[in-house]
Amino acid sequence: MKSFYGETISSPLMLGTAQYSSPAVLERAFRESGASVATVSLRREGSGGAGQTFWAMVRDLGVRILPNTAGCHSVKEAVTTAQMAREVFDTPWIKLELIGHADSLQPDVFQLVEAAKILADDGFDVFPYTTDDLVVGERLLEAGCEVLMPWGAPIGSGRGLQNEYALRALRAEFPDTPLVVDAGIGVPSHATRAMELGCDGVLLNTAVAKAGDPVTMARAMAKAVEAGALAHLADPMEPRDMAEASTPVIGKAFLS
Amino acid sequence: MKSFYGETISSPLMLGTAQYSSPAVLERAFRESGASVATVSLRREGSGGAGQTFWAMVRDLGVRILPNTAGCHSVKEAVTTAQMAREVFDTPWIKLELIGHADSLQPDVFQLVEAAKILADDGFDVFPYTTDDLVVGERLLEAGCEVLMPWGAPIGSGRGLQNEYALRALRAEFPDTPLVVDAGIGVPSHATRAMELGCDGVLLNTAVAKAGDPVTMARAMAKAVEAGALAHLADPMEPRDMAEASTPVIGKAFLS
Amino acid sequence: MKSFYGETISSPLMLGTAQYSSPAVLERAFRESGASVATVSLRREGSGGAGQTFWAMVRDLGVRILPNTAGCHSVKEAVTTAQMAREVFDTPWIKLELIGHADSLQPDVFQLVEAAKILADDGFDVFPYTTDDLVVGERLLEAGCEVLMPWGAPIGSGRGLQNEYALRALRAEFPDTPLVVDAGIGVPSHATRAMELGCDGVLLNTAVAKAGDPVTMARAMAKAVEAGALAHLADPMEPRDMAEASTPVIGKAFLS
Amino acid sequence: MKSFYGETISSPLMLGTAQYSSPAVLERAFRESGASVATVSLRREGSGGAGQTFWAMVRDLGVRILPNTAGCHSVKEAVTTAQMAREVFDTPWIKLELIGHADSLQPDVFQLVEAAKILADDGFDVFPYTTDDLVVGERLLEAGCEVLMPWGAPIGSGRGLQNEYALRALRAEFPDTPLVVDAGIGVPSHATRAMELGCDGVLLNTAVAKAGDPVTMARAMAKAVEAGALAHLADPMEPRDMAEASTPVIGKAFLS
Amino acid sequence: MKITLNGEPIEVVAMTLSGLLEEQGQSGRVATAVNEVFVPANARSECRLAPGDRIEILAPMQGG
Amino acid sequence: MKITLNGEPIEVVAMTLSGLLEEQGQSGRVATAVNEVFVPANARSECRLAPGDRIEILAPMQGG
Amino acid sequence: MKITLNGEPIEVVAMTLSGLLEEQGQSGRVATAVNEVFVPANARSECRLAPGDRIEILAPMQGG
Amino acid sequence: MKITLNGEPIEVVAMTLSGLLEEQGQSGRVATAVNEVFVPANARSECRLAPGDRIEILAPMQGG
Repeated sequence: MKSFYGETISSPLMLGTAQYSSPAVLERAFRESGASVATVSLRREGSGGAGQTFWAMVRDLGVRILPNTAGCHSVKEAVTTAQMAREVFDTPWIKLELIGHADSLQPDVFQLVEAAKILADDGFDVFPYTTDDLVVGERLLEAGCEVLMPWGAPIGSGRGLQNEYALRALRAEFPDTPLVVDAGIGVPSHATRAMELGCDGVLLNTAVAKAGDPVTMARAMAKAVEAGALAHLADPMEPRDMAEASTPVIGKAFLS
Repeated sequence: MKSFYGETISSPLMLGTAQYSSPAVLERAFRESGASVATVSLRREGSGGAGQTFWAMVRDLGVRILPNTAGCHSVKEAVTTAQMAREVFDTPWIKLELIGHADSLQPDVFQLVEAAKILADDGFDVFPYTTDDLVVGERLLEAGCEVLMPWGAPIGSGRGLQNEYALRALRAEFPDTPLVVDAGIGVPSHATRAMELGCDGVLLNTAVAKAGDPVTMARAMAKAVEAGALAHLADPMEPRDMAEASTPVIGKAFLS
Repeated sequence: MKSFYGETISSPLMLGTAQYSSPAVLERAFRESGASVATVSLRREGSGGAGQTFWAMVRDLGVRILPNTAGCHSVKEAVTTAQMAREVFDTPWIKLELIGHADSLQPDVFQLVEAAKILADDGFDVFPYTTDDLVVGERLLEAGCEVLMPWGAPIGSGRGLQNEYALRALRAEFPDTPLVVDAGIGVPSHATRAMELGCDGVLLNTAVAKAGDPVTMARAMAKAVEAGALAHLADPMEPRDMAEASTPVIGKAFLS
Repeated sequence: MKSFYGETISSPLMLGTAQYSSPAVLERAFRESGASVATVSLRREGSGGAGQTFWAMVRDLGVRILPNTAGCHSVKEAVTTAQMAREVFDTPWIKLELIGHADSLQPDVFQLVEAAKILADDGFDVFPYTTDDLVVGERLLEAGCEVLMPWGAPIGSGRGLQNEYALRALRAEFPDTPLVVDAGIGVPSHATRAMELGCDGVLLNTAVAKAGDPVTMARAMAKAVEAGALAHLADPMEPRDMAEASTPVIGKAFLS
Repeated sequence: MKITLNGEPIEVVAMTLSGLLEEQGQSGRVATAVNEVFVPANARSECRLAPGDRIEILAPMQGG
Repeated sequence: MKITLNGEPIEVVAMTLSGLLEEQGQSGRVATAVNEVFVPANARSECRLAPGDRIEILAPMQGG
Repeated sequence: MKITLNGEPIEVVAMTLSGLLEEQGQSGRVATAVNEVFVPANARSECRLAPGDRIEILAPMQGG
Repeated sequence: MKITLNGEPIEVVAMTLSGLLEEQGQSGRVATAVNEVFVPANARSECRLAPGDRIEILAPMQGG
């Protein structure tokens, strides 16, 4: 498996920590998912110190932490958030979100490239949440990114891979760059498909947290990414237009 | 998991024994697949006794045997083949194939229902390879079948589920009947999807045997059916047209 | 264009007469659609003589009449209805519907073939509403049908072609038999696609009658079937995986 | 219909002038297509004066001319080409292509926005060939574009609309901006679909020029865009999951 | 006598199917069935009704 | 006598199906049919062969 | 003096950012910004507050 | 002098861009650029050529 900024991860599954009904459910979901990476954010700390409790729990998950800049709409905001995250979470890893549109939460690729450059130059390991545009991908690599995280569909939509063709093109264009499908996964078959296309990881949150049974869905996603990764290695058959008997025809008895 | 003629199976995966490059590969593929059922056929025995060697190997797989009537185009032929299979394999289970068309190897649903009735009355446990037509499914149940095996796509085509809508309709119509998608699976995401739709099993052969690395693909398929089965249990989120932030918006800092 | 029982039709579009907000709308929709055939049914006549008024209007449309056996669930019922329709509408044409399932209104292919044989032997020109199963198609032709009307999706669902692959297979199997996609069309692009696949006609009702503006939708459908029919004749380009410049590259200036 | 820089066009179809087997075929294709706009390019003029002959013919088509900057990979190159085109074709209209990737011929959205601004400020009416990214769309409008031309698929691929969801999002975001799907159309149903989604035009070339019979395909495309445009006006029915009888059930006879 | 016409029980005077049509004022384009069997127009005058007969008189109607 | 075994014409000595199996050295797990009719193992010794009989001896084989 | 802390106007005694954290009982793992500029932990004691300053104290939270 | 015209090195007599067009018999509808800079028609006579200039003379052509 490709390395992410020099780190090899134990599973291609990256899981979000939001929207769970309880910390206990989150914890069990993570254990079952086998996720190698947990995404987190920064929010205002109240007197209650809720953030500290959350942090204690996440740290105990024993997975890599990937802070995000969720909800940032400007380069300045995203960069400052990244700087603060680096200090709090004590990691150079940052999932760079630069939201360009309120309803679709889609990336603003212009500000994204700008912020990615600033952060990469400042020593961050940038995980850019981007579109499936390969020219944008090229700019992000030039800016210093060593990972690309194209969306499959809008965040939280669960619609699956809206443009497989574009993802295949990204894969073909950047054979050596880790690709992680980030956002849009709704069911395991979406995750399996992403891996079959040759992606190196899948990042999801809502599909697990909002499933009727998050813990079971977490297990399902663990199997799904494994299945897809193995299939990619195994070199699948080519689909055919016509049927072809699997059972041999020769030696068939005459009984009619 | 639903029972198949009173038998519960350890995995929803049923695997064919044809088209492998060698018995050793077949054996390893089965071990990795965790398949609970192996499909086999009857062919003319030469003096070499190839059939005996094959049988010894398959028996040692320690899985349930499901003989087929592959290549049969008439009721008489299929029924006689089934009778011979029952004696040789010492099982009432029979995968009833009644081919109605040479290129697509699609079932002849008319002869299928007729043969199913004869065999069920004769004490067979019939696994009918059928289309996704639910009226046909009803006739097969009336004929005495307790399992339905709708195709996903033509045998060996690897095209995946050509009509999800029809499979969903079958599932809704026969909530208590074991449904096994038989034929058409090309990659694990197809198998995962079939299970997500609520199917109880997947039967495949070419997708594993003709993969570049059959053993690895067998493992992939094992994970794929697990993933789909778990997802069905876990009650997946509903896809949405609009995005919805996973990271909470409240408490977001003002940094712009 | 292929002939339907010796009749050539002026347009591949066949239009239903039900569900319109008023007779006037129905009439205008028909004029705009350029439909060559109108489907009608038989129902109990009250003292008001509503049927006579309807008949007078439909007759004036100047199109061929295709009575149906809508809602029939048994061979006997369908055959008797067909006999009555032949007398009332004074035509050997009959759209044979044999409903096998209440929710999907899907054909019961077993009774369908049986009734088709009876009616064909009795001199009817049978237009069977069938599935996309090509073995069933073969049986219907053997029964005496000279036209096949496979569904695209359940009646009134507007879901479009649920299984293009099966329709392509039907087309390839019966190159000389008129194929009419009956049921499931929701928008013109569905109808265009059906014709691109080489079908000889499209029969629809709800998509026009239940559109916000049925008359305009009728015009749209007229254009749609023409577009698809022409495209099939024109031999479309093959889709490609890679891009290919349309504007010539040679002679390009050096300006950078 | 929306206006394009103050001009209303007679048909939503815009047609390319490249790749035809002969000028005569091009001419007949245009007549049959009813296209309102013809795209052209600038290339080096040899002593033969081929360009003058071509120009004479195109001018006689009596349609609006839309020069392109096909093949330009830099802002400078594109801007200079646009300036030269404005003089030669005597029109402020320019189809701005800024190619960012050789294999996919996809737009470089960064240079595209930059060049669009320069040209709009210089008085051009810019028709930007762009992706389906709505943040990019917003930047192009800010740059002074009053039309957007998102791709459906890579130029010349004929793959159709690769991401309907993104096109729907663009339409919803910019209800008053003319949207023209440019590139990727392979068959009329693709064009019909684009118009059903509410697009205001379709620009294509290869699908007509490389069809077996370009003239007939041109007619097909004319019908296809009309069909889609009318359908959009007519407010289509919503697809349903279940069937719904079109023929009334009340008054049905008892005949079984 | 009492018969069932189009699913409704009624009392009729007519003794034949043709008579019934007249009595019902059904002079238009209709098809008839008695006890689920089609009776062609030219056989209606010969077709004697019996108490309890189930008669269907059908006419053209909208259809898809 | 001359029979057809698994599609091939051959000359055999055996008079019964069980004899034929022995003669052919088919001691393994096989199923038999004579003239397209299944003959169970326990009926083979009773099953007398006639010239021209079409015999099928089938064994386990790969299948999908 | 009056400042804005995490969006809320408050009256504080502390003169430095580190003092403010103490005053607020924020001894945990937090990051700080003053007037939309990040202030690293090791610079907090040097960071003097002025009336009207906008202070953000952020902590780990759920994220996707 | 030696210039490059549409990518080809040639020897020309003309001293101006308009002269070059004449010399090349390019009387038709063309656009011109010198050293990758657009030169409008009305500026051609003013545009003096220098040895090594890269001239582009472009005309209408098929496009998609």
